[in-house]
Amino acid sequence: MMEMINPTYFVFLSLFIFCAGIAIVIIKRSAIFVLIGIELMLNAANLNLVYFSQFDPGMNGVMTSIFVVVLAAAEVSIALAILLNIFKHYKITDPDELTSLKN
Amino acid sequence: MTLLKIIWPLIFIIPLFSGIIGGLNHRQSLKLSSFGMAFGLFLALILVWMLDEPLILEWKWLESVNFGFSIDRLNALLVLLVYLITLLVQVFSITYMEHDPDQDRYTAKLGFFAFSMIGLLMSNQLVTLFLFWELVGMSSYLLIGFWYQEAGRSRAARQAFMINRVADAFLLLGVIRVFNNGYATSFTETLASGIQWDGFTGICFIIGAFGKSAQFPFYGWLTKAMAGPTPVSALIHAATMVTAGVYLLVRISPALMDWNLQVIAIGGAVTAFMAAVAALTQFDIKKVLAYSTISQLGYMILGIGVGAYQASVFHLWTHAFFKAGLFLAAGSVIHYMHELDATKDPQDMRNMGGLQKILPVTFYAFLICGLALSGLPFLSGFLSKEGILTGSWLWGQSTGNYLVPILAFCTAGLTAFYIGRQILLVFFGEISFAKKMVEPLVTIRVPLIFLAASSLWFWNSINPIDPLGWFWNGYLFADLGATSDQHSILGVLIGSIVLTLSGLGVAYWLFRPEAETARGFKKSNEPVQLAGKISFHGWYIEKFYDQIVRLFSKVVFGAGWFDKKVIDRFVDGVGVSGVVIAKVIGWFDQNVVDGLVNFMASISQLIGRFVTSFQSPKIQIQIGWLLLTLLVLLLWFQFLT
Amino acid sequence: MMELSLQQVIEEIALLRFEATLILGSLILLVFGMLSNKEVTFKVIFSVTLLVSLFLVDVRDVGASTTEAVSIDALSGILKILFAFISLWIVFFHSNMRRYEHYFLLLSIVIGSSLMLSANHLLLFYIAIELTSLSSYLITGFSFSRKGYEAAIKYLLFGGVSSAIMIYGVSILYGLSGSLSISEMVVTTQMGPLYHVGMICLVGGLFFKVGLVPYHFWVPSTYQEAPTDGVAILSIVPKIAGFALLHRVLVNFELLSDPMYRQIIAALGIATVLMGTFGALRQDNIKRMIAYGAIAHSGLVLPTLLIQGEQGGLAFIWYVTIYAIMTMAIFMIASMYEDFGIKDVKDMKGIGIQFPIMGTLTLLILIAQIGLPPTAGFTAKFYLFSAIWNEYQASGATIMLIYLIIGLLSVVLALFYYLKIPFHSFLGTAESPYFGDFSIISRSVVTIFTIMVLWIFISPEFLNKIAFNINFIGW
Amino acid sequence: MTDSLLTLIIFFPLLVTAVVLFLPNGKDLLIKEIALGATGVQLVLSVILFFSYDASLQPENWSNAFQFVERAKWISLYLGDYGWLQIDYFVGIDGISLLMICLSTFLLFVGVIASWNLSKNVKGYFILYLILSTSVVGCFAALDFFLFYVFFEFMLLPMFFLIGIWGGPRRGYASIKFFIYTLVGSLFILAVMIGLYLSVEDTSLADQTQEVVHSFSLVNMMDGGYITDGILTPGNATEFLGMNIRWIAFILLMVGFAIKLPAVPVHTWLPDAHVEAPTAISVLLAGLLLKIGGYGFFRIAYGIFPDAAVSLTYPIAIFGMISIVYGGLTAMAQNDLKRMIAYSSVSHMGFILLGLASFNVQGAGGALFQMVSHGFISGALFILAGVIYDRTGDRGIANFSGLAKAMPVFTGFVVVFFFASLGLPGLSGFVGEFLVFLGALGSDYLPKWIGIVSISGIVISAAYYLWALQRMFFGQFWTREKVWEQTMYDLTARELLLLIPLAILVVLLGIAPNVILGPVNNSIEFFVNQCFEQSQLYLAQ
Repeated sequence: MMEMINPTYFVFLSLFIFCAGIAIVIIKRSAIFVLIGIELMLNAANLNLVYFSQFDPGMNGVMTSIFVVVLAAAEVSIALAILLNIFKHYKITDPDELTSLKN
Repeated sequence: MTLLKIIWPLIFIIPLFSGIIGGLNHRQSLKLSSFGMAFGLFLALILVWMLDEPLILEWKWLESVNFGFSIDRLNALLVLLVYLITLLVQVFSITYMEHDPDQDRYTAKLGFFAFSMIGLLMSNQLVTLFLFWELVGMSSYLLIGFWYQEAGRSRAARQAFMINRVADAFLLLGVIRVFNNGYATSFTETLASGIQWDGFTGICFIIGAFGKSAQFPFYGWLTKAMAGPTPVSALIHAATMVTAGVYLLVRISPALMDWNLQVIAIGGAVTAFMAAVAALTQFDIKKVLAYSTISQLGYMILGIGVGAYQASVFHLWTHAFFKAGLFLAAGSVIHYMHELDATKDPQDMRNMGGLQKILPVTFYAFLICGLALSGLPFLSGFLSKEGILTGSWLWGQSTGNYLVPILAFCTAGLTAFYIGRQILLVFFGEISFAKKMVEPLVTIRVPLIFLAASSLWFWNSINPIDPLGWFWNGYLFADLGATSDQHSILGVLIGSIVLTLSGLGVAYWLFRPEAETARGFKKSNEPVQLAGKISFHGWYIEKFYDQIVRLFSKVVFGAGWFDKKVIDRFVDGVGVSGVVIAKVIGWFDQNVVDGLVNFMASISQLIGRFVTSFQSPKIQIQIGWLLLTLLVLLLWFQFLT
Repeated sequence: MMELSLQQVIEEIALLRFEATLILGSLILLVFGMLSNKEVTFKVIFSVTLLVSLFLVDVRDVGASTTEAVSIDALSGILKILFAFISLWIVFFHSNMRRYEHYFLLLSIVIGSSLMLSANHLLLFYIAIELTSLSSYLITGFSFSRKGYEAAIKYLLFGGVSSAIMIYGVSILYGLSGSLSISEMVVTTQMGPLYHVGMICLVGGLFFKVGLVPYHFWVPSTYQEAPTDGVAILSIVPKIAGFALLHRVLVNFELLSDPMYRQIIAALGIATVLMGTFGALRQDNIKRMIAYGAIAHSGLVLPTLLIQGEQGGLAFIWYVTIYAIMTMAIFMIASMYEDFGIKDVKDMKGIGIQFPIMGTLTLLILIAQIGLPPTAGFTAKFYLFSAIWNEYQASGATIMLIYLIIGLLSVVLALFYYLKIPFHSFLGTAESPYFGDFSIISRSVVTIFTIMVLWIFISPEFLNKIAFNINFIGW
Repeated sequence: MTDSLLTLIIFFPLLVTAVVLFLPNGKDLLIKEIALGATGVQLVLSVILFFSYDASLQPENWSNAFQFVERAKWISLYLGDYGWLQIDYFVGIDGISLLMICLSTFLLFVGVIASWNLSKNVKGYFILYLILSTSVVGCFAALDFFLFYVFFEFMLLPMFFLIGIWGGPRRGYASIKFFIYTLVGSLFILAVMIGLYLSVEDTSLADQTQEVVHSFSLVNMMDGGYITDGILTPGNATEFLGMNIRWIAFILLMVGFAIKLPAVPVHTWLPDAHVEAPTAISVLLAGLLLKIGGYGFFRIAYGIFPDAAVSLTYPIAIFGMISIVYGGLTAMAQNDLKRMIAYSSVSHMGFILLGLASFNVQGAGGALFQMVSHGFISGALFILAGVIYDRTGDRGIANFSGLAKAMPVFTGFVVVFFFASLGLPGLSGFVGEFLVFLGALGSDYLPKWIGIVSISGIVISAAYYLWALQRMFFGQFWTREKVWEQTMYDLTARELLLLIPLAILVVLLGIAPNVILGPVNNSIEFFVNQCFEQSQLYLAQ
């Protein structure tokens, strides 16, 4: 039985994934990658939730992470639908070029 | 008594009423108003005749301020004088203004002036006096600027009013100080209560009086007032309005401190001398008479200063007649010169001469009144001047300040000289034109004859030499008890006669028709050497006003005091600086104060631009800003709490 | 973990009967959407569901579900009535062939917001917020224009990031406290730095919904491009729900008593007011200017959350109700002008002269937005400022005084940008006369709203009744 | 009849507006007659008010200083743990507001005649006009601070549109500037109002509920109905920026009303508003709206904060003096006749500040009289400026000369009103200035030199008026454009109908000022004494 992994590693792992997600969101030049970045941030939160739910008898964390996954899927589908339309009109997916709404 | 109570308000209202009637119908406006004034004169005579003790009429104008009139012997007599001179002037101007289109406006303004002058003489409360004081100033503004077509005349009217306004500001200050310091606010009370005013209030009243009676610092406006029609100058700027200052000082003299009286004496003397010098080299016939009026007023003010106020009032009385006479005579000369040839300046003495035979009545009237002015014995001028000279001499002896009597005596001599010069230049010498004009009998001759006659001695006192012999003296100052030492001192008597004769002699010697100076005079222009220039420009008093205003505008550059004289379109370079100062305040007000609001508007635009710069269209930059702020918040909480 | 019998669950549904009826209505709407494509039927169903749910709400019943997930109180009751009342007016918007999904999405926003009101468990908290956000992203896209899609994608990306951050915060707090129910969680600063991370991320999620400073970037472009009736709902219902939830979070986590958090939240509020006011100065597009105005309004509502006691609650209810009415009116007016093809302020030259009644109505609503006396806007701001002044007098915190001064300054600056509209419409001179006229229905609705705004100023008694209901909720 | 007289005067024009609203657009003449009738009735009512005003009332404190009082509960709001907020419709007048109401109804009546030959959408014009008349009269009669504030704001909208739509070429800029200036001022007043109502308690209303009732009634505030620990209660002097907070509240009020007055630093909106406003509107603007500022000093600033007023007399007098001198000087620099008259109004309004600062009966009486007389004189002056503008569309002083030749009757009236405005005794301008000087030089709060420098004001005003008179009216008849010479006909019957009553009033008030100051004297005396006693009471605390 492998001894228990040091609990802080999980928190650090989820923090790492969270920061990676943020980096991807900001740096990537394609909207799809921004969505991937958001997914990463959500999964980092899931990791945390699942890990901490072991101390909570009611298993709320796991239940929440299921809902997070479901809602993330919904969000991505909506995002892709909108991106399709943008591609039809603007022929670009780079968020930096989408600058027609100025002050 | 009840009759007087009815007559009194009537006397007050008639001039206004006759002015309005005259103003309404165009053709014989002057005739109608002179009938009204004649009736008023008659009532004034009755009033003077039947008045024994003063009548007072007072009512509440404001809470702490009353409005009041009173009539006693002194102002009853002066009211009579005003009525008389106004009537004569109106009769004279029937012909003088016959072909002037705006006769109705002229009559209305004259009526308004007479109304306000009589109101001034009758007022008892100080506020009432101030009210009519300003109304008189306004009517003189309207009359000086009667021929408003010529910009020069309307500008002269405005400047005259402004200088009066400055002096009236001090008078107003004096009136307010009287109210605030709890002194008596009416002449009758001041006389009865005998409260002494403090020095500064006295000075304010003196400056007010000096302004109105054209004394030293303020006499610049009287020469400007000559821009008005000559009958107007005769009435206002010789006999009635300018004496208001003298009347005021007589009324308040019991309340003044003795050093105030000294100020009055010295002020009067200095003015008399300066004006006499200024009258020596003038070309304009009316300017000479204007300066002589200033000089005679100086005499009256001097008389009050030295305590001989009875002589001053007497001099005021006689001066009104012979100065009005001189002005009307000058008026008929100008009228004649204008008829003769309209191109040349009708008032310039250089193109006059030898009018003796052409206008005989005018000549004799001018001669008699002129000699009365110069103080020749057996004429009214001598009597009243004698009284003042005696008073000044006695005052000089008692106070040891001999400057005042010396100036008085010199002025006497100079007066004789300049009036002699004028008579010789205008009426003697060869006749340079042939047209013979007969003065219309009634309207010109009668007033001249009356005024000339009244300048003779016997109308005023039996004994031609004794200054106190004045008929009215007893009437006026009986209750005050004429001071015994006023009787003439032999030395003063002889001195004044000698001075007058020598003045006339020198004038004759210089300006007799054969003398080369008389012939040279026709072509001479402005005097060159210093003394002549000082005299010609009237001691540069007008230039002095411009300097004060320009200096003041420099001193108050921030606020930008407005320089009226400089604004004149004719004064080029210098004029522009005044307009510049005015424009600068306009610009300052427009941009700096107004700019404050525009500045705030642009600041908010600037902040708006800065704030919305964060709102970049790119989504990733927006998210970047979001995360940055969250990071800042986290660091703030980690390390600073 | 107590066992929940099905029986108990059904009884607890009774607590959420308002949301239940709405969900039922939206389902019926979906079915009818398949069958017919006449817009009138969608509008009828939409309004019937709202009316039915409106009557089901009872302000006085207070309670919480056995598992503490859902808690109902007077405040949420009143706000639910407000949501239903406001959303009803959407049907009067002059719309060109709206599809049935449009109304379905609006209903889902209302459902999401009312769930947010009663969420007491962080899971329900997250679900409600996500539901509202997702339907808002879709609604923004429903203008089917190039710019509409762009606004939608930007809104989605921004919303996605902030909800991800929020759920991350939730997970951390879950780790620290061991439970997800807001009322039971015990979280204190002694729990180390992670506490602040979790708390800031959680509160940040709510800041996004309400549009306060760091999270306000999405507001201008979304309001500008989304369909106007969508924006009307978007700018009122989720915002008010967000404030109510923010208040519940701040109270339960004792952030209000921690002076540092009060300082930071007040500072962010002041920044929001300044951002909204100064931002609006430079706008030409009408809806974008109203968007900045809405940011400023949310900045002004924030201090009521910081003021404990009835005074704060009253000021909150006052300001929120009047804000809802004004914003609905101004968006209706904006949509009416849009029918004339007027997007920018400069295109409005001289329209006020040609249509004086419409011009006056617009002016009165704008006066309400600025906060000048004859309108209820003044009473709301007057009430708000006196609440802030009281708070300053009681607590002496200078941040509150700065808030008051900035509030007064925002009224002055609001003058500058809101007056642009009447300035151009009345004082400008139209090059060519505007042909066509405003539709009768929308004009009468706007008149009703204007009368409402004026009537509240003249006799604000009806808000007093709300005040009595309020005084037994802990604010 | 007399118990609801005030409400009738205030709201009668509003009733008529309702009627006018439903009239079709075409009937211009009918609308004008209705408006004339409305303002005429208002004028008649105010005359009845004037004569049935009992001048012998000697009040001891503010609560029984007012007559024709009407009070009705309007709004009562529950403030949570701070008790109740009570706003009620509370109107009443004392001497000061009586004069102001009579002045405003008269000028409103004159204003309708002055705008008789208006052609551009008349209906809108007269609706706004009648709303304006309601709010102005309401402002003077309001005794509830909230009601006063509502009327104060309510005035801005009609004025903004009247200048904005019917004004001259730069009307947009002028109306916006007017609106924002005055509104910023009203925000200061709003701030003080909030501070006041939170620290004031009206015991008379607190019967039904034992809780504290914060009321807005000015009478209660003036009589000092403060709660013990209110922020503005005289006793607890909380320091703020180094000054007692009551002083700051007083300064805020003064700044708010000074913008309206206008006093010098904040006066730049007046010339623009006047130059661009149509003739009738600038008559109202000068005649009435400036008086609201002055009335605000009397009733609110000096009434509620007498202690601050007593200790700040020196700066207020300085500002008054600066207004007089600076206003006069800038008037000289103007080339537009209307702009010059606007700046002269700034100078004349400076007298009000000076009169109030002297804190004695003459000063206050003078300030009040100056407000009334300036109303008539500036109204007439703007009508005269309007006469030239109607004929030629231009008001430049340098563009005309020798008008006396072409329009003698017109010049006659110009001379009368110019001399009245520069303070010639015998006309109403002098009385106000004389009393203010009497007060300023006799007051024991002010140094003498302020009075003396202000006296120079009468010389400055003489300077710019006479200079304008001489440039425009005397000299050879000449106009900048040849075409104008034909249109320079003399006064028409309508213009005469306007100017003759004003001239009679100006002369009448000049000769017998006690006609209006007499009945009002008790109020002024009470105002000054009460302010003095109250200030000693507060300062002692």
